Amino acid sequence: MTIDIAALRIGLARVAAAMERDFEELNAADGALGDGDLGVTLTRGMRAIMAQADDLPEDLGRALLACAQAFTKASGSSYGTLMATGLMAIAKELKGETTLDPARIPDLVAKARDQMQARGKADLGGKTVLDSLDAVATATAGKTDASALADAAATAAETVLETFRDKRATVGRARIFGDKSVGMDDPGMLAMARIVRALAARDA
Amino acid sequence: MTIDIAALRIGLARVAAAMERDFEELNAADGALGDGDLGVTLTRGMRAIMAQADDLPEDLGRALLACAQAFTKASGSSYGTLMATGLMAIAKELKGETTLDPARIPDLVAKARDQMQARGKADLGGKTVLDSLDAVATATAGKTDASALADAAATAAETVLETFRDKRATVGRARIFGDKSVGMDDPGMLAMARIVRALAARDA
Amino acid sequence: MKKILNAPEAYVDEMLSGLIAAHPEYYRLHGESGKVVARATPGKAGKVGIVTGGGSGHLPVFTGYVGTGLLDACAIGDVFASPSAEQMADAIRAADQGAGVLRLYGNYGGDVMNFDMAGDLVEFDDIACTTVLLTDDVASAPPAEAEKRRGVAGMVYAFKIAGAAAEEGRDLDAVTAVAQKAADACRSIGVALSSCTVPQAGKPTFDIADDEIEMGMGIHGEPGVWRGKLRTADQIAGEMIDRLLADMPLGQGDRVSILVNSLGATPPEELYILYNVVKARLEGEGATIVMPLVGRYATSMEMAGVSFTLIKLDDELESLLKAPCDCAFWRVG
Amino acid sequence: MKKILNAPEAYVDEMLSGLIAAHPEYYRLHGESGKVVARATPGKAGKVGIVTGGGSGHLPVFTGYVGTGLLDACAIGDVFASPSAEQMADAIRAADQGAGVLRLYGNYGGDVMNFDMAGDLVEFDDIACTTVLLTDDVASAPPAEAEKRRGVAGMVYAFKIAGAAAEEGRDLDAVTAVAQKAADACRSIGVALSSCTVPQAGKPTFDIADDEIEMGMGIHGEPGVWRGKLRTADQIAGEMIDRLLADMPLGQGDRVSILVNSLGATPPEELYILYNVVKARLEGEGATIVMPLVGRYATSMEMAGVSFTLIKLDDELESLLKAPCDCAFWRVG
Ligand SMILES: Nc1ncnc2c1ncn2[C@@H]1O[C@H](COP(=O)(O)OP(=O)(O)O)[C@@H](O)[C@H]1O
Ligand SMILES: Nc1ncnc2c1ncn2[C@@H]1O[C@H](COP(=O)(O)OP(=O)(O)O)[C@@H](O)[C@H]1O
Ligand SMILES: [Mg+2]
Ligand SMILES: [Mg+2]
Ligand SMILES: [Mg+2]
Ligand SMILES: [Mg+2]
Repeated sequence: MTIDIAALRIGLARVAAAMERDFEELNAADGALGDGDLGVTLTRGMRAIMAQADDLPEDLGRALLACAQAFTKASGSSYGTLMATGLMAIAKELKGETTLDPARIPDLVAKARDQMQARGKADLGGKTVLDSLDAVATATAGKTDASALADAAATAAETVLETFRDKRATVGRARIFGDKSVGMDDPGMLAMARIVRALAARDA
Repeated sequence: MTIDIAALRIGLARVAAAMERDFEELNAADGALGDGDLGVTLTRGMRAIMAQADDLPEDLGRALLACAQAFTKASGSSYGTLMATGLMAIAKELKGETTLDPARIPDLVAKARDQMQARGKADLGGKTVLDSLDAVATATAGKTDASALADAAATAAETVLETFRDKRATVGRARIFGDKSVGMDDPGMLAMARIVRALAARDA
Repeated sequence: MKKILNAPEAYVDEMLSGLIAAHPEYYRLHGESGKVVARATPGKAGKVGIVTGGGSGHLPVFTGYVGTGLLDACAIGDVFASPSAEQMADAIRAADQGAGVLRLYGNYGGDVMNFDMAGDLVEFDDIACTTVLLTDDVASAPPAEAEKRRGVAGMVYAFKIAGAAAEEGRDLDAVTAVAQKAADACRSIGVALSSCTVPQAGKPTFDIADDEIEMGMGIHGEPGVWRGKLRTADQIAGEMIDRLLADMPLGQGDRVSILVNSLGATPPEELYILYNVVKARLEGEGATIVMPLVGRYATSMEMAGVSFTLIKLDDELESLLKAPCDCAFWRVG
Repeated sequence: MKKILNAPEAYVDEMLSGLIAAHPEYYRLHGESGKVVARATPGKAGKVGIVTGGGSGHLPVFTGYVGTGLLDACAIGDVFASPSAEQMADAIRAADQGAGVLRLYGNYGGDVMNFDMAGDLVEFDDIACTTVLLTDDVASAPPAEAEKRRGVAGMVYAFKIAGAAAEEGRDLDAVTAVAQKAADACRSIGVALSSCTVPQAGKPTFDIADDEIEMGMGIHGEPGVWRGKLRTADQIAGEMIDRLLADMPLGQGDRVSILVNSLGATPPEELYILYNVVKARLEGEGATIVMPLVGRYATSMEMAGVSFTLIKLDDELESLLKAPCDCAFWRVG
């Protein structure tokens, strides 16, 4: 089984639907440790992507570049820019290709993580979306079967959220909350858990 | 019986005490139809007068001029300025005299009324302090006995307040309240009723 | 509404002391009352003086507009209270450069009586005085009683225009005449969204519900035309413009300026939102807008709300409006 | 807190449209996003461009400071939200006069990432870019992590100083260096008395009791140092100055400027009351105050509260601070 533009469209639609569903929850999670706009950012970005979903080119690289640009335009929030950065990193790798072997996914996730880390200038372990991506990349590494990959990714994104819950935020707006952030989910990690679960078609 | 500086001092002290007593009531009456500062104006003015009461010259004209100036300095509210104007008018009449025959009081009140009317550019009948003074001047006209004068003045200031209660205010801040002013006492008339009662030593 | 202050009685004195400490190049105290502000550098000899006065709590009105091409001196009372006649007399003396003094201020009973009395006081100093009253608030009396109207933000235009005329060297009669022309050409209306707190009162001047506004309310909280539910910016601006135009119709080719003024808390963002409608409506009448003013020009401390002041210009008024002026709050040219 | 607006989603677009309609001599829209404002008359060819960006709701920051001797262009986001990287790239392009562009803005995560990404985008246009971040809010991180601090009203000084250097014709490195020097010399602290309302949120950003203030709160309502009962103006100013001086001690002969800034609703009267203490304290340290700024220079819409920004000057910074500038909200010289 390989991933082509049709499969990508289905994945994007699932993420878009999940973000509409989780709009209030993500705003609230971000409101507790930041400015409360994470649901806004993600629904706006995904709506912009869905608005052009039918026009996405076959070339997966170019298709993901268009997705990245949708995020760049839709919002200036940190998460929107990080999403755009990650999508762009993957787009670069897939330029000119119309199908993708799932076995490459762990490596692509790692590439996105690295580019996003460069953009956000934050360390791993800081209780951010980077830690989610790192967990997914690690948990899926070496896996080639699509279904096993999906299971591992969804589980890893969920597990890492719990692992980090009791740590202190050190990055972004949440940093300023200091000890108050202990016991609270990082909104960006929460969002990534939902995104991965939707992409992996592992929504409850 | 004639009025000299000692008698004037006693009268001023009675007014000052009455204004302290009625502070909240006058503020409230002015608050209902204006800016709520009438008690402030009158206590400030009377305090300034009492601060120099012992130093007032024998010359009743000069003494009242000093009282007028105290009001001029203490406050820029309409009532303070009108009081100063009225006191100044009387002061002019008494310049150089150390005693005053009560029989002259009706005429002096009329003089004050006229000067205050010129200052305030308002008609008689407008539901203002002018109407109080007019009523006092009319009711006392021709009287020579001090006690009869005091009775007539106190009664007139009280009665005119009631007569005007159900009229519409047409002057000053109260004008803007239009029909809402019907049924309410004009704060300046109320204050004058209290002042006259205190001067006449007819406080209940 | 919370305020930053020390003793409420000291509010005005400390405000003036800070104002002068921060801007000694513009302002100085004159006389002994501590409540008269004059230009740091007096106008040149023979210039007509322009003096104003009124209660505190309206910065930049009144004190702030002391400066070149504007006022010469100002008497300041307590918050929302008229200064005394003595202080006004001091201000007139400070403003006098030997060519007489125009008293230019808003039509409030206490201010009028005190300025008249101040005029009597300075007669002894042989200072010729004239008076022009601002009566621009259309909500405060019907057109038939226009002379009873309160003066509000229209004084900003009157200060500017009269100030420029005096700076040009016109004589007292000429400055008075053009000030009167400017005052006559101004119409204002305000809308309040929230009250402010007079320090010595310690509580809001009036109560207004969280979803209410009052159309036509005065700058001290005087009653307006109606009180009702908050509306959209377009509706609010539309009604305000309607009321101004009903009082002073405009036609093709008219030249006007408009002041879109925050009463204090309302941010400039919202003034600019209103300005879109203002511009469309005035231009829709065929008028051309000259030098629009958008900002906080005449306030009621932290009151939320706005006022519009429309002035119809002729060539003389327009050129005086555009002439240079300089104070800590406003510069033109 | 009541707001005057139409659709909340239209708040920023309508604000910008009104701003440009009212001041076409200063501002114009650039590009297609409708959210990039540039000087009406671009700086002269070969001048280093200065660009900033950030969320709306802080007028005059950011957009208002586009003007001669200040900024060349600005990308504006929604209220309190970073503009997008695309908009910032447009702003950089608008600012470029062929001599490179300084990105000068406050240290907020989203803004930093977007301006970095915008830099990648304009690399294709061969525009050289440098960056200076404001990190002046001493309440937002201890001195050991000073580089993590938020940027607040210090940017007013940085815009002014860098803008003057660019106007003088200095090259990109020199403008960047002096902007960095200005940023390094700034320390700010704020105190909030009441919240403001982000239009799209529709309710106050934070709750604060009627008798409470929050020391050190950020301009979007970020948590501060302590929350407690309202104190006197003298106590508030004293603590704020203490905190600034603890971070940047002053000594005999130092020359400083200080910005006593209203966050919006707090009236100038109260800023001047605070200024008395500010002046006494700074002069008590032996410092001389140069060109103090008192007013609304960096706001959070209708938030009540104040911030102080202290900048230590050397000869170069002082002369650039005093150099001419001109925009709809601020004129020097
Ligand atoms: N510098 C950074 N590096 C990595 N992740 C970051 C960084 N800053 C923020 N994030 C992630 O983004 C999330 C917040 O996103 P968002 O609400 O868009 O931020 P903001 O509104 O503050 O711009 C955080 O929960 C965190 O996971
Ligand atoms: N023009 C006027 N002529 C006569 N009396 C006046 C005039 N204006 C006000 N008053 C009187 O003064 C009273 C209000 O005084 P005060 O509270 O000092 O006024 P304000 O605070 O509006 O200056 C009124 O009730 C009225 O009796
Ligand atoms: Mg956020
Ligand atoms: Mg955000
Ligand atoms: Mg009163
Ligand atoms: Mg009064």
